[in-house]
Amino acid sequence: MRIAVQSQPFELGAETEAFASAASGAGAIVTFTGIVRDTNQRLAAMDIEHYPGMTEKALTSIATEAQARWSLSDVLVIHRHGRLVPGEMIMMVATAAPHRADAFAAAEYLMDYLKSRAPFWKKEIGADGAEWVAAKDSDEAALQRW
Amino acid sequence: MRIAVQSQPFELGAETEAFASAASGAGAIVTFTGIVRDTNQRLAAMDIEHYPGMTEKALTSIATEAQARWSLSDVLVIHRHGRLVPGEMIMMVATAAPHRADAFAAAEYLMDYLKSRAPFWKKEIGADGAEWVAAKDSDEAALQRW
Amino acid sequence: MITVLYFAWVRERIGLPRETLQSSATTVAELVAELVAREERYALAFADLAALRVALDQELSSFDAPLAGVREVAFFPPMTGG
Amino acid sequence: MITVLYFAWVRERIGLPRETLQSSATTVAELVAELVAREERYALAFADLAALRVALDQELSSFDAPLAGVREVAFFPPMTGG
Repeated sequence: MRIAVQSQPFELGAETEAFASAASGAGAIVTFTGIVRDTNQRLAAMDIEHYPGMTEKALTSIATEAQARWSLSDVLVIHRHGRLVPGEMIMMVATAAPHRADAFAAAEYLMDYLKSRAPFWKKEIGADGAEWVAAKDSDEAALQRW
Repeated sequence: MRIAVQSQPFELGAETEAFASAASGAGAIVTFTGIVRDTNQRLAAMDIEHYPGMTEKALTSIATEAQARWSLSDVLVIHRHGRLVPGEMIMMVATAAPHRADAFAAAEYLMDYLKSRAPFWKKEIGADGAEWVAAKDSDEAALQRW
Repeated sequence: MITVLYFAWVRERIGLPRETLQSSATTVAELVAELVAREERYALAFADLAALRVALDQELSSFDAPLAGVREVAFFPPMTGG
Repeated sequence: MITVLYFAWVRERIGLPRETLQSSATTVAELVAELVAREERYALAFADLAALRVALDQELSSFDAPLAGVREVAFFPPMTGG
């Protein structure tokens, strides 16, 4: 398992390749990558605040729970903080498992919990001011399927 | 959309990076990669036979259906045929979407249909002979959730 | 003339990947009956139709489908890609 | 002495990211009441507890949780990572 919380960019291709190569015995690899999206051409930047210390603990706890629930050979979580611009990658998770159902379920679980239980807060910096992104009811509701 | 049916290996990292970079406007990228797994240390190789012509048509049709069902900015499917050894990557799919639920659902849909509706057949070459992989009831059953 | 293709263990049992033949069959099932009547290896390959799939002109189809206008028929076991 | 951390708009409303204070509060709710009584900016930040989350020593907790033994309390809005 590797959990990385960092301000610098990560290389999606290199991370994915390294993760897959190291996951010996796995038959299935799933990755998820989140990208800063400019929904209305007015987003200048996205500031991501986090809670140093708790962030790593929360991500480790979520990944550990995923490993307890599904048969996984490995888990990777990378999440950036600081200022990002549209098109930049915010975060990625990767799961390796003997079978595809486990790899998919664990990746979706990681994302659902990471969204609502890891201490990150997004602020959108736009042309007409800055605004904290509101948590969505649908994200909280997504936890109930697990 | 890109559909590739090929005997040569593909570079997971480079394909993933290129797919994500090209998917402008997407907020979520999901990839799935299938790897030849040697479950009991007795698998020497995996032969993958396919139906040239129909394979490309079937994969295109599955990807087109996924694009009709979910809001996707792009879809990639790469599937190898010929002889592979344990640890080699068999195939990958990638989906790009504005939101993560669509990217995940479409990737799982692509995998479920690709497994049971694209004309590929696997033969395991082992120390004590060769055997065609039997289709699993669970793979056919997986289609019923869509 | 119709082209018939065989894949995976169907190909191995029949001993060839494709053949072109003249048939008066009007459905897939009739074509199968003609083939089965030809030689033991065909009978062996088509012994359990539930274990087989058929594609007509590269589209999955069924054994009771008509053959009118069809140029390519393929027989194979359930797919195991991915 | 207890360390109190504020994040996101809670931090902005209160105007500082952290402070260390002496408190006789035995629960999170009591600590919030002490803070709210101090200054308007605290009252503003804690106006709607349903819109807030609390972590005790870096574990998510609840407003009725006891503070005995806790060294670090953090207040913040619902998380929006991913």
